[in-house]
Amino acid sequence: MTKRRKWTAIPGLLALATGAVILSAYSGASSSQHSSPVQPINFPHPVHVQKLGMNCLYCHNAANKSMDPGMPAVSTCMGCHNLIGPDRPATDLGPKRHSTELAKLYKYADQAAVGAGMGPNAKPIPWVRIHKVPEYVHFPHTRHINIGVTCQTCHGQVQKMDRVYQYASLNMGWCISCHVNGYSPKEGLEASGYAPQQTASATLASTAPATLATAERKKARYDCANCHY
Amino acid sequence: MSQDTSPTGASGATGVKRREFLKVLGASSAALAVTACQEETGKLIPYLVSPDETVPGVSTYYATTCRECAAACGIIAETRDGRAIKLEGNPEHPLNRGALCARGQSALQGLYNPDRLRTPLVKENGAWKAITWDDAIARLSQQIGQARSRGAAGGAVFINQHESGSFPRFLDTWLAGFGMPPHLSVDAEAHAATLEANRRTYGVAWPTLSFSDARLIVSFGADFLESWGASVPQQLDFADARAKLDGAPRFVYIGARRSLTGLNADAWLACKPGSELAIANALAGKGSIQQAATESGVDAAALQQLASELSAAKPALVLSGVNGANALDVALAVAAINQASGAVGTTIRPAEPITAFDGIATTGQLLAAVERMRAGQVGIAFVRGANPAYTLPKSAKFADAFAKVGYRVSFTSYPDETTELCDLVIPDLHSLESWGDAAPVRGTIGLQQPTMDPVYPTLSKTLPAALGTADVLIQAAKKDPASAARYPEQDYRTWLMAGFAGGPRGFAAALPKGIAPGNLAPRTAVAAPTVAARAAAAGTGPFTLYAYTSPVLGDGRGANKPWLQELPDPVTKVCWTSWVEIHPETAQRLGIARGDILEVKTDSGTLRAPAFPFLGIHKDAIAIPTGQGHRASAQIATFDWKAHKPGDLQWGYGRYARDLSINVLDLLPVATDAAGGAVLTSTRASITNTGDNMVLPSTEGSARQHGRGIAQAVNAADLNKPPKEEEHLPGDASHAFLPGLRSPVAADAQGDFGAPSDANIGKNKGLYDPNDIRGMAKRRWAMTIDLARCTGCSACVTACYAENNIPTVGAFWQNATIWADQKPGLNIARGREMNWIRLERYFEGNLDGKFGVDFETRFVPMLCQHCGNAPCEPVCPVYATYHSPDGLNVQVYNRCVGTRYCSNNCPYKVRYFNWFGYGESDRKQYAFPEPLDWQLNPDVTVRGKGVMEKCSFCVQRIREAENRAALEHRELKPDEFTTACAQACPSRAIVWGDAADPNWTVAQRAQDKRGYHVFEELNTFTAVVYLKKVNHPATGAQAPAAD
Amino acid sequence: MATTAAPLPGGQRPNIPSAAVHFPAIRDYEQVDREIAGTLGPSLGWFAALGVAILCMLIGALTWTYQIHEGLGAAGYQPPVMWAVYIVTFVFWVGIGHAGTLISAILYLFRAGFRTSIYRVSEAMTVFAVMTAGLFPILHLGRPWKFFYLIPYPNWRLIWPNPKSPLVWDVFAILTYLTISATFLYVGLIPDLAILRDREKNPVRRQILAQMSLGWRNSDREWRHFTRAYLFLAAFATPLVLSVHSVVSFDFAMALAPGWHATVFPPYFVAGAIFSGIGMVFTIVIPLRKVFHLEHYITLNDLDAAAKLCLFTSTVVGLAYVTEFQIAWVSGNRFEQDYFWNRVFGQWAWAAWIMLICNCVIPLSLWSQKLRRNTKWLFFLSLTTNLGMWFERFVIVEPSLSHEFEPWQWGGYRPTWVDYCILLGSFGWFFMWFLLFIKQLPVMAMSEIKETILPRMRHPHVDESQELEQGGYANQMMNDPPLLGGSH
Amino acid sequence: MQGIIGAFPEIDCAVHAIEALKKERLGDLTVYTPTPRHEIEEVIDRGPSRVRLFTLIFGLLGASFGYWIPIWISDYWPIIVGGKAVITWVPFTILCFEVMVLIGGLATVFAMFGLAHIPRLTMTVGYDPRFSSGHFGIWVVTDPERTDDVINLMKKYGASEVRRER
Repeated sequence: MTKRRKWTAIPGLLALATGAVILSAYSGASSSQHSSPVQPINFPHPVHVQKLGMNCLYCHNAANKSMDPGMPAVSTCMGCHNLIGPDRPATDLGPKRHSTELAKLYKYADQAAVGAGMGPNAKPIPWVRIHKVPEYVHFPHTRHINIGVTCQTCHGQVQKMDRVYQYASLNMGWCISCHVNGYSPKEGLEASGYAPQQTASATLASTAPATLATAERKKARYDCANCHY
Repeated sequence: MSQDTSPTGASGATGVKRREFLKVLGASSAALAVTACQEETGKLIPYLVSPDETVPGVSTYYATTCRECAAACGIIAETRDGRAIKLEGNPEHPLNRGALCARGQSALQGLYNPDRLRTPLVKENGAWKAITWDDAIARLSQQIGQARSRGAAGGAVFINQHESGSFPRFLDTWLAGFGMPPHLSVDAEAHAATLEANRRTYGVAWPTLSFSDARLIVSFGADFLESWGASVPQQLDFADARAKLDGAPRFVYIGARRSLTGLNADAWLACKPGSELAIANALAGKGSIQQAATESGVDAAALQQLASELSAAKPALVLSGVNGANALDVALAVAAINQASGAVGTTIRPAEPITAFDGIATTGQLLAAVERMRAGQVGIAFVRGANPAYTLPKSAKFADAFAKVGYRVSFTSYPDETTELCDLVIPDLHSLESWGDAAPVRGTIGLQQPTMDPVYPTLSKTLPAALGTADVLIQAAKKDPASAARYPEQDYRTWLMAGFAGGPRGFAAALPKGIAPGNLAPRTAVAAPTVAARAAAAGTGPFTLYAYTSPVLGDGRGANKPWLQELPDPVTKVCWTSWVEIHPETAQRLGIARGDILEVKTDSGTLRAPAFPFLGIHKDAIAIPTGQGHRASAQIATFDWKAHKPGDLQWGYGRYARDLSINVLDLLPVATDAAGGAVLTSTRASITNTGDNMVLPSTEGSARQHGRGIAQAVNAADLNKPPKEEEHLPGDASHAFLPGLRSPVAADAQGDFGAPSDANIGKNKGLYDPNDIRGMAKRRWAMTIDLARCTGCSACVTACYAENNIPTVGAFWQNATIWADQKPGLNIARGREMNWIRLERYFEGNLDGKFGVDFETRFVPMLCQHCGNAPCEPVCPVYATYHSPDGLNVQVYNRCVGTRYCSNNCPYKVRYFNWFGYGESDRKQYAFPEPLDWQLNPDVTVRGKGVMEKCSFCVQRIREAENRAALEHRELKPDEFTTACAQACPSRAIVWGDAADPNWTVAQRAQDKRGYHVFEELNTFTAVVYLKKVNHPATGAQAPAAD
Repeated sequence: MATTAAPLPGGQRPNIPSAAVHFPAIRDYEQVDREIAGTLGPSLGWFAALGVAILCMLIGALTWTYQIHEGLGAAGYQPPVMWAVYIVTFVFWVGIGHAGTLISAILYLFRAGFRTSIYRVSEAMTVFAVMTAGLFPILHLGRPWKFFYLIPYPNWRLIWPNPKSPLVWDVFAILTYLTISATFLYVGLIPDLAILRDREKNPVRRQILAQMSLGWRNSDREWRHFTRAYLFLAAFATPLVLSVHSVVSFDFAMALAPGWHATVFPPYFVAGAIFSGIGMVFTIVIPLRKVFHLEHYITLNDLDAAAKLCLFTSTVVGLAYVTEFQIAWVSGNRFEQDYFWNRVFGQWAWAAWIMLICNCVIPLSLWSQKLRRNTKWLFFLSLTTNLGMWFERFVIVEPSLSHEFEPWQWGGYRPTWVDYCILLGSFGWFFMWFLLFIKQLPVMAMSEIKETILPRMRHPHVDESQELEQGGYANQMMNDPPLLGGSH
Repeated sequence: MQGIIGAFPEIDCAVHAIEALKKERLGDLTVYTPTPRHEIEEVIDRGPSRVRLFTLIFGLLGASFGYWIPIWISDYWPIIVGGKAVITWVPFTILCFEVMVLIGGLATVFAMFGLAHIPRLTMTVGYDPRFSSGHFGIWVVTDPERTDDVINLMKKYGASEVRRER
């Protein structure tokens, strides 16, 4: 009475399962990275920053003096767009053109015509938030900007983005690695995507390009209560 | 911000409501610690037109005036993104010099009260109907017109909550314009007898009282630390006086009940209620000590002693705050004593009077008006702020009389008892939303400006968004062609500025400081009909009912503010209910235990309330505080958080106040003393034990120290004696706080990090290295609390609630859902209160509970001690609590999993757990129903359920200051900032700062020879140094042993 | 020896009060297989019992869901009492577990014969008890969904648990304990599974059993390594069982609270654990031997011996109580003294006296052999023991927390229905597993029992030397009185 | 592979048969016993098991790993709790012990599996269910021409059944 029978190897499967669990836990990072929602108005950063050379702080004007970078008020937009309307006449800038995005802006501003000024029923623009740390994290923009961290280090080269997306993972490990290892002005400068002579325009001008290139890593506090309170 | 610079996005007419974009802008950090790291990212809604003086995420501060009581202290309102989030005293203000009491702090919860009336209302055949502002003003002017045409204007009555400043004058002229008599400026908390006596003796309503110049303070039931006069400045001065330690004045309190003020006294003469006059006369030499002793039941020797002390101590300060039928006589007798002892000019300064109490109408005058109503002589009546239907005894039958009035208009913005009786309700703006001024002291004008846009703007095309009563009156006047001419100004603000000494420009210039020199034009002299005293039969019963004004809820105004409901009464430590104080000896005799429901019966009524055995009450008296027992006259279902819709009318003074316990005034007859003040303490009552019992919602565990030396005291005489050797405990090695973690006792335990010795120089100790470039370990944040100054007023507690988004947990619906009791204060009764800083009140002496006067009370503010060797830290499995390099014991909410091991291991028991989702808006236990959540501090995380929390030494303020310093490329300046509790403390007992830097005040205070750590023997090396209380026993006598 | 191999007249099952012959009524190997395998297979009563257990378990599960939704406030916590029924029950179940390992491992090393019949049951009890206990630390968390914060695994936050915290020691200790005891149980099961496999007719069941038994063939090679491995596992489990409850006791001993901060705790807890465990063994085994008709396997001798162990540990626990008081007395530490007074004569007297009577007074009855051999009494005693030990933990946890350093924060405690339901649920959970076990797997280690009885021989009368050789092991097992057991 | 399998109801017979088979060098034996018996172990004596080796080695590895975890964790993010030094060996010893038991114990079991060749992937020839219950079995792998000797020998020593298998 001979028996020939196959047996399954259960332990191997168990090992695989455990490994999978650990991996999934490890990769549990902020998965909103690279998300790039559609905005009420498709604001072209490249045009404003690269073509017109505007400084980030022109619109996000609180970034260097507050926790909160601040979003531009509609009135800020209308400061220029009061005169730059949806319909561009043919000029040396190019042929005649109608901009639907600007038309939307005018709707929000409740502005009838170029130069007319904002109307009574103007509404704020409900931008969709992209970069967001959890509420129990207090991230002071001012500290980072004033130490010379380029905006692009965390937000990516927004000046090149046709539609802004979440550049960094924004998870704790990502913050910490920079705080512990230190921020290298040089890398920050490279990340900004600007050659030193340009930095004054689009990244913060608080520190001169030359020193940026040479300065050594700036280590930061990694004490929990710096951000969590 | 003033209206012209306000974000237009605010006007709810346009698409995005103010509160929505505020949520994203400001209150973003007011979300939960529990929210997962995977955030759903919300909308980012910017301003439409950015207000020029505000930066998003940065606070703006406005100086204005507190209107919570008549004193009108100066306050600084911190606003963030267009919302007031914190009130602090105005350091420039002569009255409160930067301090602010609990009630002042809570003004915010009046501003954001969820039950505030949001639109004008009109009562049409019994039912309330919301109407537009234009409609409301139309109706108002129409009613005025009718009243005038009916010739009823002359009989009109305008009852206004007393406030000093220009408004009374404005109101009188307005009334006069329609041929109406001047208004009644009532204040149920004012002490008429004292005011009258002051006027007669010193010629001013309230002279400045200088405690620090006195050698002896004697108080006849004058509770100057709580409800008598301007409590904050009095407390400041009193604390300064006591801080003179052995040079400090001895303080003797005479009265049937030992109030908070009494508990701060060195000696208590427990006289029979009503017998104060005899003692006063005896001290004045008008009667014999012996007779006084027999009449008052006070030991003759003690009286003799007091008399001799009084004659010896020059100058003394004798005060009277008696509320009995003979109040005026006592006040006059006391005034006589002061005059005799030459106190006038030294400790009592009529030359620099407090003008805030000028022109208060007495209860007598109010009652006279009520009688006129009852007689049907009143065609139209207006009420603003005042709530006579509640603050007058039920026996006055105000409701019946008021019903006889032709038309009743209320300008009150809360659904209180009186407003419910009116026909037309036009909500007033809160003082933090409106313009005004005040006359706190002679020579100074307090200015009041809107700190934010109105929470409930008038959604009107034709009217301004913010419309206060004064503005409404102007609008109404404009509607009437006859009177329109008198009001060229568009609104009260312009009227105010025009009337201002320096004109609009001067006004604008003075606004930032909130005060201006000068005096306001006085209110046109009111021919106040002097009303004769209305005596009432004392009735029968073995006890004297001693009704007193609650230090927390006042005359009941505070009852709709959860912070105040949750704030334990400084004396009994009971909250969310009323109680009957009875002496333990009496209680034992009658077989009454703590919490037994007593039935209190007087000739005027019967009430049921829990008993609270209290050493500090005369054995022939029972005491009940005012403030609770708000009722709706209409039948309203109990508050249901699910069914409730924003804007639902919550009559009975709102969800937090309605149907809580009893209103003691219902037990009192209608009686006024010779000065027209209400008589509160001359009614006899009998009590019976109903047999029911309730667990008192009290934060008190044991009222005794069991010799554990938590609150230590020293007799003034022993101050300079060297400490006995055996008292020298290990933790007491020194109060020297060295940078970072280092400390005399902790060093050894802390290894390399604790004491960087030469051996381990060069080792990388990271942030904990005092020489680390990031410089965190340079500092050791610490605190000193001077028990000689602390009066136990509990202002620090409310300040902490306001600053740190601490939820209140006592409302009856804040308990579990299934098979759980729904009683107010139940969570408190189960010890679940969340007060990060609590006021412990320990009794010394009278252990047997027999009636006796020589027991001592010690108040200890207890908060997280931020130990150098914190027992809570090593036991946390996830590093949710740890020691930061700058010496903080940090709690990381989002890391906490809620094992609660830290709390078990905390000897001071200062860690508090979120048993329910108090911070989660979708839960019934939510503590911040909109718009209360507008007050939340954006810099502090709102904790979710299942998370441990505790005092953080206001770490958000430390970070803010550090950020500011970094922005300005400088180091922190000594005493640059402080914690909320230290800032608010009206007796300046709390000092906080960097103890490692000798330039900070706290570093010097920590070296005081009175200093000690609580539970030094546990070797925790706390960062909080307590300075021993100083007792002033009568010469010869010895105070209870100081342990 | 021949005598023992011959059947007793009448074939009745005598329980002679002597340990000289361990299983007098068992004739040969086949009988063992027959009788023990015969206990398998569900019965109506079993289904009923299982149903009740599952019902209780579900009640507990639903209550837990409610508690998670509502917050811990639903339970009866009253600060400063921050730990309550859940931690009490946690320690209770961990304690239960210990007796199992003691019997299966320690007594194995001591060669205590009476363990053979009851070790499988108690080892299974251990595994299920630890499974139950393991729930409570999670269950009492404020945010149970974050329990994984306590596990050191590489994560994107780059943060780790605090290895200085006793709770993290718990995590390690409990997980290790669960793994090792489960392994121990399974390894011991392998030969029995092989037996079942070979007896099984149903091909499907046979297939399953075959896989579970890993192709065990009773070959000499297998036995050789098996016996060694088994020995070493026992050797590991022995210090483990001592360490685990010491670690659990550290949860208290490492804390500052008066009444907790005591060096006596580890031995005190271990003794208590074994005491309570033996109690639970009685609670389980006494009905079991009756229902399964295994009186001739689990003999009165075995119960007698276990009862002595019970008596011994109860006296150790009693000593610990006395020590605590004496320390508080001589320490002159006012916090300790206040606390202990309040514990026994103050607000917690009722609980303290339940504990003292159940744990120190009632077990004294075991000095009498009559009672040691009276199964009814033993069963009753086991119930009081369980009650008493639950209350011991209660008395350790609540009074300390409610009466700590800060008089202002003294308080009390009253559980709510939530606490009770979850307590009930834990019993449901435990017995659910246990009932499933006893009907699927042999409640006794057949192969080990075979070790203790003589195999068939063709020539029983052989010369002395061979007899010693042959019967050597069996002889030893039979003549050695079991540890603490076997009255002669 | 082919051989002879014999079933012995009595242990003494089995013992004698084994002795004889070994003496005759009739090929290598596998003996099946329902329960470990010293008699059998002695006659076939194969020397002590090598499981102990694995136990020792992995026990030590576990111990060192158990120390390494907390030390690495504490050093990776130096946070001070309760004023204690960052790396404190006393509490870490507890983790060390637990991990040692865990790894050592598991290693022992797996070593046993490995050495005893279980789990067996195939059920080879030469086994009989009876061996798990009451009978003692001997399986001799031998070359065809010697099978008869084996059979006779087993019969002689009282095997209840002898069978060829391939």
